[in-house]
Amino acid sequence: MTTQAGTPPHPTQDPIQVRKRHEELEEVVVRFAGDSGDGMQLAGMQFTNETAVAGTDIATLPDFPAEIRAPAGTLFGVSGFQVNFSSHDIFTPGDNPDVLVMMNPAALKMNLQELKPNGIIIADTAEFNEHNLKKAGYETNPLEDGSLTQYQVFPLDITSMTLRAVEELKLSVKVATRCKNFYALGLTSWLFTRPIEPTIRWIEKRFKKTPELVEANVRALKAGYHFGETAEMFAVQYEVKPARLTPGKYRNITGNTATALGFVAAAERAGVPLFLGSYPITPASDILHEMASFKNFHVYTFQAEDEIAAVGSALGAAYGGAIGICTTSGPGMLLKQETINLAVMVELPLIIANIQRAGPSTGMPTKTEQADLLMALYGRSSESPVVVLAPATPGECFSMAFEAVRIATKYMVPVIYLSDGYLGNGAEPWRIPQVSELPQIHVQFRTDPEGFQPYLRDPETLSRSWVRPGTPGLEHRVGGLAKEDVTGHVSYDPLNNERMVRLRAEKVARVAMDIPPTDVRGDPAGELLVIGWGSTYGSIVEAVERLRVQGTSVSHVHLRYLNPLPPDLKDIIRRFEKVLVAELNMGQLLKIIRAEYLVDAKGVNKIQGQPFKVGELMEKMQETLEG
Amino acid sequence: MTTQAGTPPHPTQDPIQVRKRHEELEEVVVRFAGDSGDGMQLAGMQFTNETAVAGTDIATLPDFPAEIRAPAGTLFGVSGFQVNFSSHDIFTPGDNPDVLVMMNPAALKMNLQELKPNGIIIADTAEFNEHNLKKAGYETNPLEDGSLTQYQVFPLDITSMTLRAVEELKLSVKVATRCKNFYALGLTSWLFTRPIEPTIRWIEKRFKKTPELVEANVRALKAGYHFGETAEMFAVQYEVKPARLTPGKYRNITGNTATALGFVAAAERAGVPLFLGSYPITPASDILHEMASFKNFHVYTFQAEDEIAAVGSALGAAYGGAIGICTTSGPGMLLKQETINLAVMVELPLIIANIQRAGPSTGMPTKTEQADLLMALYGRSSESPVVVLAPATPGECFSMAFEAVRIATKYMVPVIYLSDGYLGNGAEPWRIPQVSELPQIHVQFRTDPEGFQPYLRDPETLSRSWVRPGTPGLEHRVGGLAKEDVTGHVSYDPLNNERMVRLRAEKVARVAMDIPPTDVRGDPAGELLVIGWGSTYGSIVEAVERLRVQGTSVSHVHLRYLNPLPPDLKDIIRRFEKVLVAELNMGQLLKIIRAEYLVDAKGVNKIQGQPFKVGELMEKMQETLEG
Amino acid sequence: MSEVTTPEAKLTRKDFMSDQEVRWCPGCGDYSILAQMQKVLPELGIPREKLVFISGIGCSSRFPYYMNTYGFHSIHGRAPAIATGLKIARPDLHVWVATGDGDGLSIGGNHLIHALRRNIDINILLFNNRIYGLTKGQYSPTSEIGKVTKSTPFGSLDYPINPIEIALGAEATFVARTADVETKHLQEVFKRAHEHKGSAFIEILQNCNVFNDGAWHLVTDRTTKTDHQLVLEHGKPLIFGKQREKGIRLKKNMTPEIVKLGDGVDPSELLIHDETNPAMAYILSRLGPRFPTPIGVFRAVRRMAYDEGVNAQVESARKRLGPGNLEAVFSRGDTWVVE
Amino acid sequence: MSEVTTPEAKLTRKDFMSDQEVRWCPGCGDYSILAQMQKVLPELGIPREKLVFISGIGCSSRFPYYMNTYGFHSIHGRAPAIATGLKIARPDLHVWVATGDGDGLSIGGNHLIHALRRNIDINILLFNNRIYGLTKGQYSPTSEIGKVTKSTPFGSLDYPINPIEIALGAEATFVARTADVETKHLQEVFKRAHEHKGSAFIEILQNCNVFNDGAWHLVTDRTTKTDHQLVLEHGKPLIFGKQREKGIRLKKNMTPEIVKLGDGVDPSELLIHDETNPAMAYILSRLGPRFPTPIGVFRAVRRMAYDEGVNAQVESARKRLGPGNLEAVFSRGDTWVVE
Ligand SMILES: Cc1ncc(C[n+]2csc(CCOP(=O)(O)OP(=O)(O)O)c2C)c(N)n1
Ligand SMILES: Cc1ncc(C[n+]2csc(CCOP(=O)(O)OP(=O)(O)O)c2C)c(N)n1
Ligand code: SF4
Ligand code: SF4
Ligand SMILES: [Mg+2]
Ligand SMILES: [Mg+2]
Repeated sequence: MTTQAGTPPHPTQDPIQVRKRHEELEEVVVRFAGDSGDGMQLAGMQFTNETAVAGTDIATLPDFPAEIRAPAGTLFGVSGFQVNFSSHDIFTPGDNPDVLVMMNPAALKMNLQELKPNGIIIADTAEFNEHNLKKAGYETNPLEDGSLTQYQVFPLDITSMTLRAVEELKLSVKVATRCKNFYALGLTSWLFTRPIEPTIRWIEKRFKKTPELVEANVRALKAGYHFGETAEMFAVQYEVKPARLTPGKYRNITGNTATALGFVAAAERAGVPLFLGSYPITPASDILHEMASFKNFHVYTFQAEDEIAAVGSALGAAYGGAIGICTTSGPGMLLKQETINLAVMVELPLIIANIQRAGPSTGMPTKTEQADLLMALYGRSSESPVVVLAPATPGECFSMAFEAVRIATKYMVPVIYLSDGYLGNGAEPWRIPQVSELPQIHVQFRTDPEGFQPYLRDPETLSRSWVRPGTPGLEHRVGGLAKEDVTGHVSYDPLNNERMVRLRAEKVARVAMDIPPTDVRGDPAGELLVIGWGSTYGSIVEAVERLRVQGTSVSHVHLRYLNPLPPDLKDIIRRFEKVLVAELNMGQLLKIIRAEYLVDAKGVNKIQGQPFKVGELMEKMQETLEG
Repeated sequence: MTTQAGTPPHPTQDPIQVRKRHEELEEVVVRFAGDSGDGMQLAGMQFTNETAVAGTDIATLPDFPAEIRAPAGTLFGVSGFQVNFSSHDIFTPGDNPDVLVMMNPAALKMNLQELKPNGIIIADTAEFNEHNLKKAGYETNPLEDGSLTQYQVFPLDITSMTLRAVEELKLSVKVATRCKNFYALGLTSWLFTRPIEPTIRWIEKRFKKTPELVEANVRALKAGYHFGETAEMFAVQYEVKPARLTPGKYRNITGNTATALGFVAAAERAGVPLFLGSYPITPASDILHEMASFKNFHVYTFQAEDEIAAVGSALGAAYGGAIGICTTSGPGMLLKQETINLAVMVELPLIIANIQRAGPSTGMPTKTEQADLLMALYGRSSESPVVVLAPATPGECFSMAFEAVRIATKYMVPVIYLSDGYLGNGAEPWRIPQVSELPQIHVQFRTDPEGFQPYLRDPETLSRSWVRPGTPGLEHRVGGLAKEDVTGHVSYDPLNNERMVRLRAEKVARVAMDIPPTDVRGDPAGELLVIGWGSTYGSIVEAVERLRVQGTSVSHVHLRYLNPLPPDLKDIIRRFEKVLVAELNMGQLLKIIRAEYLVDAKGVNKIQGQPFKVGELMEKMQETLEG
Repeated sequence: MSEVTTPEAKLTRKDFMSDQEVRWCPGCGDYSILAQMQKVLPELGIPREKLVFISGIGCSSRFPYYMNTYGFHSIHGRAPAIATGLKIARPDLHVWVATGDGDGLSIGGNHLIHALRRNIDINILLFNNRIYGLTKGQYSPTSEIGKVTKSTPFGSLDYPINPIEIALGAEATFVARTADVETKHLQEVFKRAHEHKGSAFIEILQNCNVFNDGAWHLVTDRTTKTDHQLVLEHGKPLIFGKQREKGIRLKKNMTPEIVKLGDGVDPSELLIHDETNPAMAYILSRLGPRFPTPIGVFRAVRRMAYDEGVNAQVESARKRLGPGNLEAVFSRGDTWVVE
Repeated sequence: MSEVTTPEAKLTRKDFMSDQEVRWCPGCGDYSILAQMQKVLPELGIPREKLVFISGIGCSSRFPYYMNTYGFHSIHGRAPAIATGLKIARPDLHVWVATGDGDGLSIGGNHLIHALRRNIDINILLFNNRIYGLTKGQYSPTSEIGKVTKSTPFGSLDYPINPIEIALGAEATFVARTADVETKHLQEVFKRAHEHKGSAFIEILQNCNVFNDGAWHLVTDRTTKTDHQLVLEHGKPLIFGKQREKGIRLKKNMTPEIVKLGDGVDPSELLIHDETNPAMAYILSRLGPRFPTPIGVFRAVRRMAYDEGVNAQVESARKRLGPGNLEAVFSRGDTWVVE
């Protein structure tokens, strides 16, 4: 925790002091953890919201088990949420927390090793009983056995204090106890002088059907807040000043929400209805949930019987003149490939958002990974080129989702959009754009029968025209059999087949002429170039910047366009002595870079269901420079 | 047509000559073509059989439309079958036919341009009527308008002659006419002195339920044969002497049959039941048909409701201790990937045979292609390594299918076997192995509970042990969630996940230590190395040999093991100045070779649903050498 | 390309024939089905451009290529899913699905039952030839037990699916059966399906003369059909036979029996067909081999069609919340301003 | 690892509990289902190693992890296919499938109906909580119309699938329904399923107290069930109600009605349940909201099981053709010898 003016963070234990000392910090990392039933995700999200509203920059890392509510007190049942907030811009949730808010021993066990030296531990003593300690594998109570001396420990009976706070409401103990996450949130909010009003508003909205729950949770929240204020135990109150962000109206947004908004915005700017065909799957489901609430836009959401029907329905809607989208994750993505292949053949726009998760097979559904890149590129039978895009931050999910729709409709081609669990669930402040700022998407449905041929192509984009059934005089048939050039009739002519295969490839290749120049963070040339894509952006940026501060010659290119690759990438790569590709897989982009540019690029890889830590990356970069 | 002793092949038109002149040829390419209802595939296969039995080497290329029986006389309805037979070994069906047996104008239209100068045309004049000529797009009758003077044309009213031959049997004209393919076959058999007995035997077996059809077809066959003998029109009878093949008992075999036999043989040698779960799809269905007749072996064949159920049932059987196999083609392969991913995770043996066809999407179902390689390697979500094998010739399908089973069971890993339509339907003489020649496959089911752990690994192969449910004391659970090392319990531990991902990769990598050294056809070093895989073998061999005869420095490596790649390949590649990768796709192996060895390899590619012609390859090789 | 057509211009059968040569085998039952469709459509008075035919893969699924309307030859088994997406997004179109016993009941069975239970307003034509035609003759989910085919040289063991019964099990709102050679009946059923709002499921008994010739011979042949075909008509008693001398009656335990009219049996005792009675439809769907095969409409009831519901929901949302406002959704939840 | 068990050794419930901690939410209905299974199995006298539980994906599909038998947690919707392959290759095993309303009826619907129509000898437990639990609460194919869930904020529009009805439509040979809290009944039904040769389909009404609490409240709650639960017993009249004062009778047109016993109505007029009568099962499967919900065995008939057929075919082939001989098949067709 980087305190200003070097004053030590220890609360001075002088009892007679009443007014709390104030300390200003630049950046703080708080991690909430408890049982999956303890509402830690909620506490974390609300805290994030409070501090975002207070104007700091933020980055978050939710981390929860695949089970809905694993048995209380177990290690595998621990659910955590990490927030990094700061008065300067930050790019990652932080490698190590400054503060742990721990609702039980299992949580402490799972998280302690990551806490910074001298970090703060707030723990609910009520849960540190024999039973739970044993479940967590503690011989003795760490809060009492002196094993935590190098930290600042605040042992509090949060449970009882919560019960007392809601006593008058005469709720069942079960229900009353459920409020303790808000008590903990209130206390943490006070400790870092975050406003609790946003949370109060949220509670009122969330529980409006059950006023007693509104009352109870608000009371718990306030009680926690006031406890901090009054309890002598806390001598210092910390503060993190707002970050200097570009002026504008902001909100706190997750990647999944941003993706949903990006799609809807694109459809609106194209003036075309949107159809989302989806089948629930972690961590993509939230996009479906979000979009399902946009019924008053011209948005259809369809929960299909499976992923094949989901993408099929989206293709059917696209054939009908809507923007066909489907959202899924790895195991569901596999099932869509045959239909994507058909979309490639009939040349209709189709957007497939794959929110990647850790695999293979069911793997670790709630954990993040970037290992579906090669599948996106090559996972279909025969030669089936599609465009592949990947956003780099939660906020950027908005613009890349928008871009996916632009490209799909302009080139009449499927676009695969690769986000991941870390982006999808992670949050950051997002500058809300003016609708007028958003580009128009020009969709022209053909209506003129004069000289119409289903596979006549636009000379520039090579895309065929989009025809809505219902248009008189343009009746025609499409399908998955090999097509004759121009007419689209079924054809088994050998040379025609080769021509069509190459035309489809060329069409995708031409998208490269339609994308922004690649920007190099750092010097345009030098010793080491680090190439990344997708959610690793934050960690790479931070690692590279820290090394550059130390005078290391390292630059960073982050790819948003994975197929086709940016035309300027080749020259950029040539300007560096060494190339390192950082990905959360075994080296998938690495294979492509090596094959494409014949450069002896190396990979830094992690397949743990967790994002890169800045430290890990810095190490590997230094190694590469030395080695 | 290479005649011996330079005697011109022209039949001398001297009318009084009765005894026919005999000419010996080294190699002949005959192509039969007609309506998809004319039975040309049958005529071709029977002719192949006759000449194979006569001891020549053979190579065939069936080429038929996706429609069952497209309307008579149409160009798209033409079905053809090409046979190359020779007294020396041959590797391809031949670029250009010496003889065309044409049952209608459309057939002639589609095939004429490929006929060798001065080649023979046998045509059924009965079908060359206005109607059919028009359908084929002929203004005038090519048999009469003098447009074929540079060929030897034999216009015969095959239809009427057939009808006359079966007259006495009083069959309906429809049925009687159906016999004309056997008339044409008989004539062709005489022309090249092929024995018709094998065909007579075949007819007797095939139609045993309808004696009148046996009688009719045999009569037609003999009539055609005797016509050749007696008609003055044919002055010359050609002969192709037996080829000098390695001694042994031979049969003529297609790739699909060889694949089926390879699987069954492997199961027998492993002493384990075989389970084939399949869903019909062109061009893979014949393997299912073949295997379905092996019920008296311990072979189960199950036609499932779809490809997902097919591979699921195969995995279920493998879990039960059988050799689980499924057979499919591109569009069906897509649907199996999720289950293959599960097999990777639970580490069970599973063999997936993909008989590739031209795509994408439904594409050209009856045409060949090699474009599913990258899908086999990377078509699954996350990191999912499997072994990938590819046979090079129809006969080799036997040994590679056998090898697939050996590897899958030894390493407890899914093996993808990539054949294609050309291999599957193409035929060649096959030396029938002694069962004793076939290696044993050692399958050891674990039965000892002592110290059992589901994911304990063999130190050498890294494979876990195969346990049959029903084994007392070894009860355990497997599944698709991330597994803890050794115990196989569900685990979301980050480091454990990375360890397991790397273990699965390492296991597949170790197969490289267990495969034969790569043999280089031609000099071990030189100017140009041509790398191929799968069905392109024949064309590459022939092209390379012809160039080498001309003194060109070119060698050939053909890969049967595509994952892992042979360890010695790297050095081989280094020994050549240039590398050319020949594939029937847009450059899939090429990508891998470039990424793996950072060599600026170039590709020779064809995506026409047709195999390479030797000429095409030679051209491209010369270009590469010059360029 | 075809020239513009307007609802006014009375269309003819020719207007619905595409420029593509039909590629079915000579003698295939599909020809008649195609012909009847092309004859019926002009009578429906819908402009050609409002019609879409969507199919899967199979001989039967080539259907759309031969219709001069909008058409989509898609993926094996997936036509109902594609049609569902299209119909939701484009309720103004008339969407027909052409599928086969393999396409629709084997790989596509799940999409079929989900389309039916949702009651999306599409018409599904299932060409049932009890065989896989396009892949050259393997048995299908409707093939009889013991069938010897390429993939079952020793005879198949799979108990067949009864298309009508499975459709009823999915609570389809319109379920009918007809046959390729029953040209008038085909046309009638097509009309009924068109008029039905919601999913219409039609099993069409179709002959594959190449790989399964005569599969429906008894039911459709002029010489045998009088005894083996039972024509269902709403409100009419179940009577069949050369002299319409036989009828179907229900025993006490709801099991049907064949009775001879005349000798003591009065027509009033016979089952009266009722398209709205679920038990009736179910019993008729499984009469079994000793009984004649029913053709006609088994069941026809009205229930909200899925596309109606979806679009009503969109409308009401618009009414209640007003048309979507991007600024508003962008700013959902808490926002703050940075100067 | 568990030590060896032999058929002789009488097993206890504990023997069937695996070493894995159960990870369902506190209060989940799945706990009771698991417990009843662990209680019943010892009574069946089959050695533990002969049992295999195969599941798809979902909360319910975690079932195998907690059974100390062989177990396979497979792929969403595909358990029936995997179980089919296993049972064909290993007829000696007792194969149970655990699936959910989403796993078994949404993505897995097709495999389910094909397993049932083939009558493969497996027992399928469908945990019906009318919701997607594991993915945190979207509506499922059995959710009631209008249901507000995460994915349907304005209410769902999909007409629900009736699991019993679809199973009957597929002509399943054993079809039953029971409920998580009916512990004795659960055990009975499990026993019946085990004894049945062929596919046994069991819908288990299960409460998801986190995402769909009380979905089956009326049918299972002590205070309401007497009026809302109808227990089916073969050969017994359909009677329910607090004082068993109500019964179900069939009107002339085969539509059921509720009658009060006593006042003029004699028990003999009531429907007598018959597990072998298809129409009976079908009518009971769609009694509808105004009627009590039946639990028990709707249908139980004997038909050749698929695995029986397959293995019989293999046996007879061996008898007829003798055990497979590789040389012979290698040499099929014409051969020739090269010296
Ligand atoms: C995914 C996939 N699997 C398999 C096939 C091969 N295939 C094409 S049509 C067909 C079955 C056709 O049978 P049916 O639906 O009855 O149509 P029919 O030809 O009899 O009219 C099959 C298995 C395919 N095209 N795609
Ligand atoms: C191919 C695939 N698609 C989607 C998912 C996500 N998923 C897991 S379980 C489930 C539904 C579970 O519902 P149900 O079968 O009713 O089981 P429950 O959790 O309610 O017991 C879904 C959609 C998946 N794991 N795999
Ligand atoms: S194979 Fe059968 S179904 Fe297909 S076109 Fe020919 S006759 Fe018709
Ligand atoms: S989410 Fe529902 S079904 Fe799943 S474990 Fe929890 S209570 Fe049971
Ligand atoms: Mg069919
Ligand atoms: Mg459920």
